[in-house]
Amino acid sequence: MAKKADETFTPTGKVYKSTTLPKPTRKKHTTLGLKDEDLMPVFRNMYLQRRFEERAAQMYQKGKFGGFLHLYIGQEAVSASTVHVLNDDDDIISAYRVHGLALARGTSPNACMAELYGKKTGCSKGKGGSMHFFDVERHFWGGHAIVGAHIPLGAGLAMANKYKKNGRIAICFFGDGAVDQGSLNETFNMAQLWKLPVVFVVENNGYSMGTSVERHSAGQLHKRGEAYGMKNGVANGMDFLSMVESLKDVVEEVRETSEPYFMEVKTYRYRGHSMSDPQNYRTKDELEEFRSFDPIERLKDYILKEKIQTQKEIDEVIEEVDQEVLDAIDFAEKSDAPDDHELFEDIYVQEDFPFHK
Amino acid sequence: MAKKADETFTPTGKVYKSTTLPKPTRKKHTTLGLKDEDLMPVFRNMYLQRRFEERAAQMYQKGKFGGFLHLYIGQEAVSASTVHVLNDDDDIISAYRVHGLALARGTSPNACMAELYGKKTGCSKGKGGSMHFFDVERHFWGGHAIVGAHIPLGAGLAMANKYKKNGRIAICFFGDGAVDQGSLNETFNMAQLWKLPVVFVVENNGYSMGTSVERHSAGQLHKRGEAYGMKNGVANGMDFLSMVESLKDVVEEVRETSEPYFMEVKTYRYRGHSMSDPQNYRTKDELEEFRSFDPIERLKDYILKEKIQTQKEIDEVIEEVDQEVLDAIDFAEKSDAPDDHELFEDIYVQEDFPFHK
Amino acid sequence: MSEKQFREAIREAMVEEMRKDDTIILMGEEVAEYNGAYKVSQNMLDEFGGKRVIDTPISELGFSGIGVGAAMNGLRPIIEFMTFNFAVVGMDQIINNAAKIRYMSGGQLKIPIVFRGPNASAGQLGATHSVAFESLYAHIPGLKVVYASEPYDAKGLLKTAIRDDDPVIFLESEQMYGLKQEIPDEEYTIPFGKGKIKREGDDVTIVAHGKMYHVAKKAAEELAKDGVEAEIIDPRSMKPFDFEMVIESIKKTNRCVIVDESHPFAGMAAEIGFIIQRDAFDYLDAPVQRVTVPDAPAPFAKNLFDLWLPDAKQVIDAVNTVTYRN
Amino acid sequence: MSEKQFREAIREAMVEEMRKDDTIILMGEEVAEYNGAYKVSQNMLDEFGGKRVIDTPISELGFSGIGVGAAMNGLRPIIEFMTFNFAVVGMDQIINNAAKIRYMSGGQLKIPIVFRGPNASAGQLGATHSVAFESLYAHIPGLKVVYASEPYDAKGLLKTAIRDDDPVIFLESEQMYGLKQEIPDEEYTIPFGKGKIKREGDDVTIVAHGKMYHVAKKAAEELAKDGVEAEIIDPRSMKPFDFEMVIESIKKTNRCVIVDESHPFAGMAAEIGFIIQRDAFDYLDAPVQRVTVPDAPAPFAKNLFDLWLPDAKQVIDAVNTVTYRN
Ligand SMILES: Cc1ncc(C[n+]2csc(CCOP(=O)(O)OP(=O)(O)O)c2C)c(N)n1
Ligand SMILES: Cc1ncc(C[n+]2csc(CCOP(=O)(O)OP(=O)(O)O)c2C)c(N)n1
Ligand SMILES: [Mg+2]
Ligand SMILES: [Mg+2]
Repeated sequence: MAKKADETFTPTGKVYKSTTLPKPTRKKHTTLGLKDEDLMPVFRNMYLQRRFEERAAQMYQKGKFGGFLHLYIGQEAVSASTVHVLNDDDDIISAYRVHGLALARGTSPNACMAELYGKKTGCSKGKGGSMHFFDVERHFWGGHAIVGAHIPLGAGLAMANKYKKNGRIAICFFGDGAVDQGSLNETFNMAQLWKLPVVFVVENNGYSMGTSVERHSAGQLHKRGEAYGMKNGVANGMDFLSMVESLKDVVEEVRETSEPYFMEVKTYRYRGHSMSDPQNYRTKDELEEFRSFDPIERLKDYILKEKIQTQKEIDEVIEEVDQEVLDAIDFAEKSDAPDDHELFEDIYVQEDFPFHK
Repeated sequence: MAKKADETFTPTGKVYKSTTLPKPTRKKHTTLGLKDEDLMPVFRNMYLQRRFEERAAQMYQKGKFGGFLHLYIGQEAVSASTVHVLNDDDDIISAYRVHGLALARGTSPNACMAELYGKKTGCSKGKGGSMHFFDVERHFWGGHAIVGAHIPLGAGLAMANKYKKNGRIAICFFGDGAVDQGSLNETFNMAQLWKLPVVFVVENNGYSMGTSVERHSAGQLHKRGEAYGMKNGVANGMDFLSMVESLKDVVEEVRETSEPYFMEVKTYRYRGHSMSDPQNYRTKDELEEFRSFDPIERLKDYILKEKIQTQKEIDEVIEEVDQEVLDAIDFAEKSDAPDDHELFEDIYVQEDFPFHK
Repeated sequence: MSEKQFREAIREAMVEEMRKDDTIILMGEEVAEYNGAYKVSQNMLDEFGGKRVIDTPISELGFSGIGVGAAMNGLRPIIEFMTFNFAVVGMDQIINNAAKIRYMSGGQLKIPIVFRGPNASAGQLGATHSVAFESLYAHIPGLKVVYASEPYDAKGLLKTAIRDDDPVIFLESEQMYGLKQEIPDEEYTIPFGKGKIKREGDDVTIVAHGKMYHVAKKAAEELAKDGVEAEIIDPRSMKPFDFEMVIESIKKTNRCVIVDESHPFAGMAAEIGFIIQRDAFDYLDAPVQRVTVPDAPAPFAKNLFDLWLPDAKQVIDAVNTVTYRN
Repeated sequence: MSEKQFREAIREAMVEEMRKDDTIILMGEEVAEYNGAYKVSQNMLDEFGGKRVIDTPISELGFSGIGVGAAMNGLRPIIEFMTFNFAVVGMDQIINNAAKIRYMSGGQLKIPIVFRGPNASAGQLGATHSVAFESLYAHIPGLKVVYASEPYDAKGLLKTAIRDDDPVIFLESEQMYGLKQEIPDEEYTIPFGKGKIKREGDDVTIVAHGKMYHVAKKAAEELAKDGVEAEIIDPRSMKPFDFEMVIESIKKTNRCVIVDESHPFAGMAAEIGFIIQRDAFDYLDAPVQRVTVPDAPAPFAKNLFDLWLPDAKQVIDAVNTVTYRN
């Protein structure tokens, strides 16, 4: 598209390659510390994330709710493995592509769907919307839409944990586009200097909106922590077991040493950046290639191959989830919108704050 | 001072060591491309920087002018070598500890002293003061006092040069404290991605105010560019010839390849951060150690040893400079303050801008 | 004359100026290969190439500052923020560098730069994506601030902004990009500091800029049915601001309502109201009233958001207050 | 009662609260080993150790955000900015995160954090080091904003700020740190939103906060010699703001002058003036006047700086204007 290469500042023509993915693990789930009965719940949750978003997209297109809608579809192995390797009271924080993580952490599809619909039953009482899912009770701290701005928050969660010596660690997710925000570096420096128990994870899905990672970031992402002496690694985000393999030790180490870690997870989003993205920046072939090792299909195949569950049992789970998501839509549609007075609630803790007019 | 180490976030007890300086070069000036007659002007200028600031400090203490005063004393080899290796139309930009660079670039001591005094004859018409020396005609772009905020400006100067294909490069100085500002990383990424002809130089003088570099920055400073693939190196800022050796090739390479470079210059400031600094964070011994290889004394000794000039000739130059600085004080004191109407000038280019009241 | 969308008007202003002056460049997220997040810069990469239409990483602080440095050294950058909400991370480069360096240098350099992009809310995008920033930037000396409400104004003002040797904040609106208007085929520019009376009336002066102009217009149409003729002034540039025009109008109407999408506390409306009471005190038959978003962050839920955003009804209410019809 | 410097009052507020509540920490540049750039935190590292009094790198965006995250997760951080001019690079964490996250989460979390440090000018430090930020922060919903003018107020208000469960911007002044006042030895706090009549008078109301209170005071003393008795109200907190007290006073004096170190355009003074004309229109015998720094960046040169900074003479002039003595 652009003119001669020497006539440009930003490099042109770079696209994302599946070959950048580390090879998936060959280890069995048992070697990775998973029992047979652990796998179906994981599959179920990954499928729930997928189905929830497919339906949400449909409802969005029907005009049932407004705002932005950024789908996580394709990246479900990341959220599922994260929740698997963490303790339930470890603290999770992420950017705006956040439905999958919330569902993985256990926020109910009802509360999630209702949030999309802006209902008072939503997981943020309808005040946050798609980009701002929160479930603090489950140590899920949002849902943040200024790119990179929650990276210091992640370190802050960890700082409080270290201060209180409560044994919890924090994990902070962000996209490849966020890596170019200076907040990352300021935070990395302090996290390393102060030895904060936090895992930073860049979900490198190849694109920041329409800009491939090589066009927006010089060098390899996981190296961004090296200057600070931060340990780092690369993981295959398209495979649940590989993710578990990569994350498990890291999480243990961070908990033990109280030192930060930076993990680059290579993954892919199958859908556009948001619902209005024409996706001219990538080829159908590229998309198909990544689809050929869909993380959910892969886990299903593994479960079948290992004879942990039968196709029929899987189908039953799928049906169950399908219904659960339909129920969530029903729940959301039937829920009440917030009352007018809620406009001025939850801004301040102080209940009688005299709002200015 | 602080309580138990495991009870702190920021590391304690770190101080700056002269042993971190790279060994000074053993090369002769001729090997480095300097002629005999080049050295005295360099010595003269370094001594001018020193004397100018010593006198400025005296005048400041006498209450002759206000504002902050940050002295560069000890770091003169950096400014002198920089100006030596650059073309006169290469673009220089720096932080607020900036008297030395301006004097090295050729801004007259009169204009510099008058700026400290806030006179209309000052190099920024008295509107900038000590931290904001500008001499744009000499491609000296200031003088910037928000830590780290001029780093993108340096890249912008380089971008314009590349755009105009004018063969000029930019060099951007900042302190070790500035390395922790996210602006550095955002700029490094773009400078590398866009191949901007800019040399970034951190003048690591061991301290950001009262905080030693190990207490504010994790890892080694020069590595902060590595993640982006930026070439980098370390130079001995306490020795003029070593600095020339380090910078010369870099400058040539940047000009040729139009790719950025990050140089960490290890140096030392003999005075406090500003005039009000009690300096409890360092020992007298440390200061004395660094003083024992004062860059100006060192160059003088070299000139004598190499028999390029006699002690008498040097003494004459010193006397001349001493007088020049006294004259500058006289000039500044006798100069007029800006006229009242100048308060509203130089804000906008537009001459009839209707200021709001 | 041809009918043009708001986004086309802006694009034309940029394209026409770039054809004439090759020191002008456009930088921002997704402006080049993606053709603009909101298609404002469509086809500009094709015409001008990657040297002049430049995709940036998500580094607002960095690329704003690079733009300022390039402007100091002879280029005339147009910096597109995907929205001005994202400019907050880069704000230091705007309010400390772009606005102040010329002054600190004693006028040795100039900084001809335009920061442009969508401002204020654009539907249910939540609290961090919905702030109107004109008050904040107009507060800072050294900047000029423009917020157009219609394609005609937008094109003429943006050309002025691009040719201006000073830093200009040029505010747009996602929700107005599709708005159409007949605009001249010939070249024209619109000076800063000159408002426009967009509707004449004797009963009340309504001052409204940007997206709020359309709310005011709707209110005025309703009010007219009721026999109240509002004069609508669109100041078009916030700084400088055409107080003269507003005060002249108040001398006629003796009443004023200001509509502003900023938060109320120390916002644009406060300033306009303050000046009116100070400089037209004797002409006022009623206190100046304002209609703004409340002193609350933008909520997501549709019903709350609709409550939050000023609408024609609130403007009518305010007019009724100043005309003592309440 | 004992005489205390402003900086001691602030320190005592922090120390006393930290002794009682070990979730309170202090973070900022040079606050620990250096004992504070302006000695506000002197000896605090010694008493509380490096776990609670924490030196940060020059990373305002980063440590502000870490503070917000820690506040979300149970700590009560006090973030010291060396000055609020340097907070501009960290502003996104304040106006987007600290101010809005609670709302976006539907109230699931709270952010008990205090951002404090010197505000506005402190002599000849140049354009980037001299801005008064209260107008900007008060504009943003979700924050509370305080700017004390005297040690007594400072201590009581800072204790309130530290105990508050919401984010508070607490503004100080380098030039006031040495200011002394008798303050109680016993514990006390001062609520937000309650101004204080610091001088009573019938002829004119002067509203002045922070460093400008002292300028107003000087002007009032001069005016008294001339038979003009000014009532001075120090609002103490900007948000919430005690408009009631101001309006009550105006009902008596019928005239008002606002002194504010912000720039004029959409600054604090504009807001206060706007509200007065709106809510006390019928009591005003003259338009409200304001005295602020001009709409120009701060110059370095002493003579220009003195011209730039509001002084008692300007306040007297403004009082003469509203009392029609000019
Ligand atoms: C500071 C800031 N700048 C720009 C945006 C607009 N924006 C939202 S998402 C996005 C792309 C982010 O990409 P990435 O971090 O890779 O995350 P992904 O969408 O791939 O999950 C952009 C530019 C923003 N929200 N915040
Ligand atoms: C953003 C910002 N934060 C804080 C300050 C206050 N400050 C001025 S200089 C300085 C120390 C900088 O140290 P360094 O970068 O090492 O430069 P040096 O003084 O050693 O030359 C600090 C904290 C500032 N000017 N800007
Ligand atoms: Mg991405
Ligand atoms: Mg230093």
